[in-house]
Amino acid sequence: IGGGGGGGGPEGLVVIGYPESGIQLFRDYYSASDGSEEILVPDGMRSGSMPGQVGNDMANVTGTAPAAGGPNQETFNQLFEDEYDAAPGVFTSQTYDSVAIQLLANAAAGENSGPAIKDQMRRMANPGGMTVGPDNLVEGIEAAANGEDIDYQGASSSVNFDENGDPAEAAYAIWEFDAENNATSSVETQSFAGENPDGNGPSADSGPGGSDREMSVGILLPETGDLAAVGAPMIQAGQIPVMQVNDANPAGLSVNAQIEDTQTSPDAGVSAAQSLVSAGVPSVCGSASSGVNVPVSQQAFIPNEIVGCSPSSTALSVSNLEDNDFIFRTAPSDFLQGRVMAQVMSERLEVSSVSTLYVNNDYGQQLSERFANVFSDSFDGEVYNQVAFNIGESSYSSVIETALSGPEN
Amino acid sequence: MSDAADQPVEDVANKVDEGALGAFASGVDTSVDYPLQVEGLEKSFGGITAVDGATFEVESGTLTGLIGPNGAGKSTTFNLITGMLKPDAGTVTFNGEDITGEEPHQIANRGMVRTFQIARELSEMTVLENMMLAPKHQRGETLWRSVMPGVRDDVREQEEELLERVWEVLDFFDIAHIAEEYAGNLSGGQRKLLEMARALLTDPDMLLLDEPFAGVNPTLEKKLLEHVHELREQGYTFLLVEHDMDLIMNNCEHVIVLHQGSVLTEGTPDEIRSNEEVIEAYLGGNV
Amino acid sequence: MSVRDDFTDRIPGGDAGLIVLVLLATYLAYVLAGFVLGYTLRGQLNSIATLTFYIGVFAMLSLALNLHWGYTGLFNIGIVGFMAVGVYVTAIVTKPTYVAGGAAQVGGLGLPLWVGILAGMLAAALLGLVVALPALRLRADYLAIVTIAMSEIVRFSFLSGELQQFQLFGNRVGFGGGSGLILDFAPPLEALLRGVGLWDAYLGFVDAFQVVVPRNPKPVVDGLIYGLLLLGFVAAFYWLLKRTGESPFGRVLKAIREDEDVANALGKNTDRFKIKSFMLGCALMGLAGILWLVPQGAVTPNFFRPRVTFFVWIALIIGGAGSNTGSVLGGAVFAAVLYQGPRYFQNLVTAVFPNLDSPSGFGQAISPLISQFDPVPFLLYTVDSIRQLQLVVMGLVLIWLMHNRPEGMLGYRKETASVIPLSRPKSMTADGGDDDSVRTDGGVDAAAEGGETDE
Amino acid sequence: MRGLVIGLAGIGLSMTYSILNFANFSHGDYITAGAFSGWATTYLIAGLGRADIGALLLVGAGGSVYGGTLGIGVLSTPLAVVAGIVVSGAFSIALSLAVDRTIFRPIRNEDGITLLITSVGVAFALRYLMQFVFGSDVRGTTAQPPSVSLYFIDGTVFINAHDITLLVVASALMLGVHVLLQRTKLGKAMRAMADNKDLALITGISTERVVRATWIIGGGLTGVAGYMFILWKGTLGFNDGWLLLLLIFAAVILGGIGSIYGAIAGGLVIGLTASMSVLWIPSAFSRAAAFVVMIVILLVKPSGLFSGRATA
Amino acid sequence: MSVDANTDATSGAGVEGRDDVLLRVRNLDAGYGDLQILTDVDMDVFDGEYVTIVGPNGAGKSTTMKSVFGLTVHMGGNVRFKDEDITGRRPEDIIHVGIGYVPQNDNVFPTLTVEENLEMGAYILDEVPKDAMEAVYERFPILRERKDQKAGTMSGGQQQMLAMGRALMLDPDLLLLDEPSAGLAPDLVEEMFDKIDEINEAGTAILMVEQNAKEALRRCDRGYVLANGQNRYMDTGTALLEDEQVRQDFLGG
Ligand SMILES: Nc1ncnc2c1ncn2[C@@H]1O[C@H](COP(=O)(O)OP(=O)(O)OP(=O)(O)O)[C@@H](O)[C@H]1O
Ligand SMILES: Nc1ncnc2c1ncn2[C@@H]1O[C@H](COP(=O)(O)OP(=O)(O)OP(=O)(O)O)[C@@H](O)[C@H]1O
Ligand SMILES: CC(C)C[C@H](N)C(=O)O
Ligand SMILES: [Mg+2]
Ligand SMILES: [Mg+2]
Repeated sequence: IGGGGGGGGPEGLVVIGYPESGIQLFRDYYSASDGSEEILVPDGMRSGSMPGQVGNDMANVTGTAPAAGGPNQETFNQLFEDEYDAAPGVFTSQTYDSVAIQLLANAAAGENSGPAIKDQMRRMANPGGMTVGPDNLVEGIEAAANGEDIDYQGASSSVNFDENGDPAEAAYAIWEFDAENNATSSVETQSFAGENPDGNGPSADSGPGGSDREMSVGILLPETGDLAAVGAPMIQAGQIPVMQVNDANPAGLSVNAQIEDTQTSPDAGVSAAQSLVSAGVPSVCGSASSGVNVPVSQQAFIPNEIVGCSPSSTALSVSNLEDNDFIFRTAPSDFLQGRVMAQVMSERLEVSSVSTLYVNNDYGQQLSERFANVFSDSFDGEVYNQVAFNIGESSYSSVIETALSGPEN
Repeated sequence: MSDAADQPVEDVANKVDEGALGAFASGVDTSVDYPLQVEGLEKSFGGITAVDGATFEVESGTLTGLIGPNGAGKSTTFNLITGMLKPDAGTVTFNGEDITGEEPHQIANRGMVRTFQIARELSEMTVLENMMLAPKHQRGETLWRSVMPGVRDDVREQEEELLERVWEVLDFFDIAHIAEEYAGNLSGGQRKLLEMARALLTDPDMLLLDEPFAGVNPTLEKKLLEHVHELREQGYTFLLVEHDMDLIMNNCEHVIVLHQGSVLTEGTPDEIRSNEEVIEAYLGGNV
Repeated sequence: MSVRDDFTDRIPGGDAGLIVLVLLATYLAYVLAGFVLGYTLRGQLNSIATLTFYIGVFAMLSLALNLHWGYTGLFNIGIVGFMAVGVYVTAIVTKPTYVAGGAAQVGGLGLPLWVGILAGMLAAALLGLVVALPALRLRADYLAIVTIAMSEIVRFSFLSGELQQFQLFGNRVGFGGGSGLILDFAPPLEALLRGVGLWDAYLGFVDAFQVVVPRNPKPVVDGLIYGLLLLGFVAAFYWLLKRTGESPFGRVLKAIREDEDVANALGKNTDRFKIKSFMLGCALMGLAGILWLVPQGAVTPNFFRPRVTFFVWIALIIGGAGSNTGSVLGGAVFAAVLYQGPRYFQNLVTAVFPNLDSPSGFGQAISPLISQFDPVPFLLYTVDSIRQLQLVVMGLVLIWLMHNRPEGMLGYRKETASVIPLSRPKSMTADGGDDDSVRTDGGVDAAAEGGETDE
Repeated sequence: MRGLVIGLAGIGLSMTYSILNFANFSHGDYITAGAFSGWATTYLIAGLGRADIGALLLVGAGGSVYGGTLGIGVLSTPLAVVAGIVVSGAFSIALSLAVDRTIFRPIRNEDGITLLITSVGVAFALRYLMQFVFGSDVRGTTAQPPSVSLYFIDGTVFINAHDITLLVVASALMLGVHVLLQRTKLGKAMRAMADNKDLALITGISTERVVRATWIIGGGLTGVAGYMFILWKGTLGFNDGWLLLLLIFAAVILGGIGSIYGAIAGGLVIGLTASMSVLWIPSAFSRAAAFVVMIVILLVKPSGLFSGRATA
Repeated sequence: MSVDANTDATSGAGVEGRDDVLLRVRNLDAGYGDLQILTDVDMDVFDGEYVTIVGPNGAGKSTTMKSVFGLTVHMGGNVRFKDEDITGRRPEDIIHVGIGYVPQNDNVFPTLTVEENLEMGAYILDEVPKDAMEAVYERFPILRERKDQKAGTMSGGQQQMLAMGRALMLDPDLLLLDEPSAGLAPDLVEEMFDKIDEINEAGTAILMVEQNAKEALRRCDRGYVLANGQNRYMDTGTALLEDEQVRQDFLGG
């Protein structure tokens, strides 16, 4: 039994969360409402299985997500499909880029050392030098090992880091669920370039390089827990550059990748990170959710001088970490996504009153906040309620009821 | 019930006589001294009135028997006096102070300690630990005293003193050979002994014993009784619930008969023995 | 009947010796594992530090729990609640005051860490009081349910958006909702060393350590020293609780565990004793929580799921409730074998058999086993899922212990609740009865003698 | 609605609590186990021929099949649902008997706390074993069921077919148990055993038989409750039962341990508290509110609201 | 006339010769956990006989009773009833062969009413025998008065009567009574003993443990003295009462 749906509620809903709880949440939503609200969801919900799991075609839902809008997106998609026989999911291209750039930096640094790799990150990523992408990653590694300068052009974006270690430009896809095919389809892509699309920030001028050694890299992503569904394809994507290098052995280099599971939980994440530290990994691709990324960076990466490059942690707080420049990410900050969402809500969906439902963690809290600010300040919209929900509940009827009710309840 | 109600009036007169006798027995005071006074105690459970206006006094330094048919309310009276239950009405006075409704530990600390009809030993503690627990106001019972270096030596000293007494009492009750045993492994009778010994160690002025000899082997019972008399002569006061009439008649100075929750009569054993009502209600003609 | 003759009796140094022995064995195993995994010296030290950290944390927690359950018989399954309150209060008191634009959403009162820790312990103790006052009269299993519900209430409160931020003494503070709090203040080790003026000396030592670990030795040294610090706390907890237990105070607690009415009837104010014991235990749990989480740099409410409480219980039961030695040992074994062990095991397997592709689901894992009796995918999947199976194993260990060794790993320990040994004092003449005769009772004895004289 | 599930599952907990004298913390995972077994059946029947059998048996682990895609629902695939209910009950019975035989029986004479701790072990083992087999992801199990909308003064309320199914099944089962216990000697024997096990043994009550009967009734109800819970809420994950457990405890305690009507009423009260409290307090506290109600009851009337009313 | 315990019990004053033995316990070793309490205990009860066990606290009297009823850990020896070996059988079987047992403590169901307690006494029958219940009420009128009261709220003595009543519901051939008079008021003690006499006269054999030893020995046919988990004396009740040594050691002089 659900109430609401009557007059007085918002025209639109923003639902920020992850698929695991999203399934229950949307089920409860569809049994409490006739589906007349326009719903906007961000990256976290982009999972093709949602309509099947929810038992509804979810036609009133529109999504945004950092796009795999890079120059080499197609190449990557092909690589992924060849390897795993499936379409790549959200943040897979960012994961690929994160690992690839770390390997390049490692090759250029010539040693498995965090501080050395950190200095090479921007030299490999930002413009200047040989253009490398997923298709010629192996050659790129060889060049880097020879001390050449590289400009990595990624699967997700051109991968240029700004002074915070964030991507200097970003593209956002607007997508919809495709219930027929258990997939999502992009309908439009919007690009944003920051003030410095080429990125900036401290960087080494040259790299010693070196051949015939084993590079190591850690992959710290959720195999289980709330983000299991998103994490699994990301882990697969992260292994592609590793395989590419190990198959070709450029300049006698090989890769030893250590995979650990964050279980989408901060404490498990930290202790998994500690075990990477013990294993002597100089750089890590991870972790996925901001709630885990922040403590893991603070507790394990920064003090142990390990480079952390998250492919998907989008929360604003990651930019502000006191990180001695060890923390990077290939996913753009929600500072942008919040803006995109507000714009889509207002202009594309033509909605002027909304409530947000957000997962109760860094990501949800900050994105909801950011969206609400932009939506009301720049688009004259009205935000009725911002309702937090906790992951793993067995029913969300009560939060939905609050979200569907009139202003300030 | 109605005749029970006016019974006490008659008894008060009775008691003055007895009191003189009692005072003589304790040999100290000339005035009569009643450490325990119970006045109009009432308690009911749901529909059943277990104690119904019980009024009596126990004279200092005596061994007073509390008898009555099963279900007369003896154990309940004990529970009311010692604070395990709160009375619906009535007062309990101990050493001149009103203790009605106080917590059991407060009452125990005033010097009135009881034993339980069904022995309640602390099963996973040894007999020794059971005994060491009993003495009141141990220094080490405050947290910081038992932990702080330095201060703890005081505690140690006191423990050593206590331990000697404990062993003496264990010897006396003939349970020294099971001192290291867990109390839970004792037999029915051994538990009763332990319970009595433990109560004694609290150094009470007055002991309330609820059927302490039920299930105790007669040989030992005899020995214990001797000890009770010894203690009584030292000035302890005993209130004893017991069904063994021979025991009551041969050992008590004074007997109170409880019937349906109120005092049917009281007096010396001889008086009780010949009291028609008592025979009717309790003794059943075979004394 | 008396203390079970156990292998432990033969270890030199008694209980302390045993603990040291177990710790040494554990470390040895870890070093060996690290060796197989190809850890560098730095990696070895780091893994030892991590291990020590968890040993310390679980030992502290199970000691504190032992005070509740082992001594007083209070069935507390809300441990995480007290830990959470300890950490959060410490955070609010210690976090620097709010500045707009910083990484932290909310600020704190900006007081020194030791004030924060004391406040945290106090708050945990006070929460203990609030729970205890009404709930201590309840049966053990009801208290269990009340405490676990309380810990969930605490977690929900910290999660709630309403308490995300509020004003306290004119400062913007709060619990941060689901994203938790960033603990942006000096870690405990630094605070301690600065407090005693050894910080510079310490930094010097860290530099000197470069001989062993050439690059950036600080986190390694930090980890090791912090581990030692935790072990120091464990020792302090142990000392405190042992003295508490072996005292008249502890005796009353034990009596309460057995039969509260009796203790009460003997003149002990049982409520007061229970509350004291409960609050002390809660404060220690709070402290353990603080020492566990403050160095992590951030704290989120969802850390404090009931699961952690059960971890502590398993640790205590492994070691044996009622025994302080057992608690420490249980904490160590739990941390080393059940908590950290599986990860090492998994890494070892992958190190020994590299390049194995494990199936991605149970279905793919089991079907070869069924159709062609090929167990390999299943085994791979098993190793791959060791994190989940780890919890299965914990469950099974718990069941096994309850069946076979409910008194814990050490067997039954008689930790007598008194300051002095309770044997018959020398000063007393041993006039019969204290020899180790097999008599069951004085009465029997009398009879036996009677019977003999008769013959 | 959730109250009904809680009440239904609570009966089993309440029975084992009073007869075996311990708080069974693995009860929640019996719920989950029942649900998984039942839903595997439902998937199998509903999806036979349309999807891989393995995937169906694993209830679509790893997103291999979706209940929504299979169009599962009480009206669309009634046979599959009924079979699921039956299997979930049967499986839970088998499971609880098996666990009892291997785990609880050898320590039957220990005190309640020993059993409680053991049951925590069982809970852990069971829960993560299920995670091992079925994976950790939450899956949607049903297609959106048809619903009717009712208009109330303050808005529309939708009642769907699964709400009604739950109502009917739960009421029927509760009635059934009531009759069973009232009409047979079993009920009295159960209470006698709850009172004093040794004595029950001495009077010739086959205590083991009573225990078995308890598990059979309690386990069956629990399994069905698990199935119905999933049918009603539409998603299934390995943690579902455990998350419900504390609420069930709250209900059982509220109603008075050992009282069946108590468990039902307690379930309804707790369900209502958790959903109605949203009107007065922030939704984040709705679960907390249910616990607070429970704690207050425990403190004020530890024997529960319905204690003293002999019902079994 | 004290005789060595074991020879006495086994060769037993012509006891062995009788062929109407109902209960025969031989060389029984039993205890709890791995703690042995009884060593080589022998005991016989003949048809319709009235036997009392006395002995000091902790002697193993209750343990003997419990062992007959299958409630202890059996460690050796055997128990035969009506020529059937019942060693190690479970209580629920033993009750079927015609033995009733009233334990020393905790012998009622506290939350069941008095009447329900009595009904439980006849649990193994399909229907509650109304006449048996009536007979119990006749014997213990207080039980009828309190038939709807919860047993746990009755006084110690009342509970004792209820427990007796419950055991009589099945009209057993042998009734094991563990200290039936403990805690009873004197008139009730007499009454209880009278009732036991009556029951015995009606043909039920009695095996009883009593601390009220003198009274018990006076009334019974035969008595055993147990000490330290072993037989010590066996003789007719009166003979034991007159034995100086027994009086001294076990009967308080
Ligand atoms: N459950 C038990 N576990 C361990 N030991 C026990 C248990 N019950 C009794 N004992 C021990 O067995 C011995 C005999 O006990 P039992 O109860 O048979 O004595 P009893 O002769 O009936 O004495 P009493 O007259 O005091 O009741 C005692 O030493 C007692 O400590
Ligand atoms: N908790 C209780 N609830 C209800 N009734 C009770 C309770 N306690 C005692 N009673 C009733 O109160 C009456 C007095 O009981 P009490 O135990 O005081 O008797 P007593 O004189 O000690 O008897 P006995 O000599 O048999 O031990 C009895 O009728 C008993 O049933
Ligand atoms: C994997 C993503 C859904 C993670 C999300 N963007 C976060 O920052 O938490
Ligand atoms: Mg009494
Ligand atoms: Mg006995």
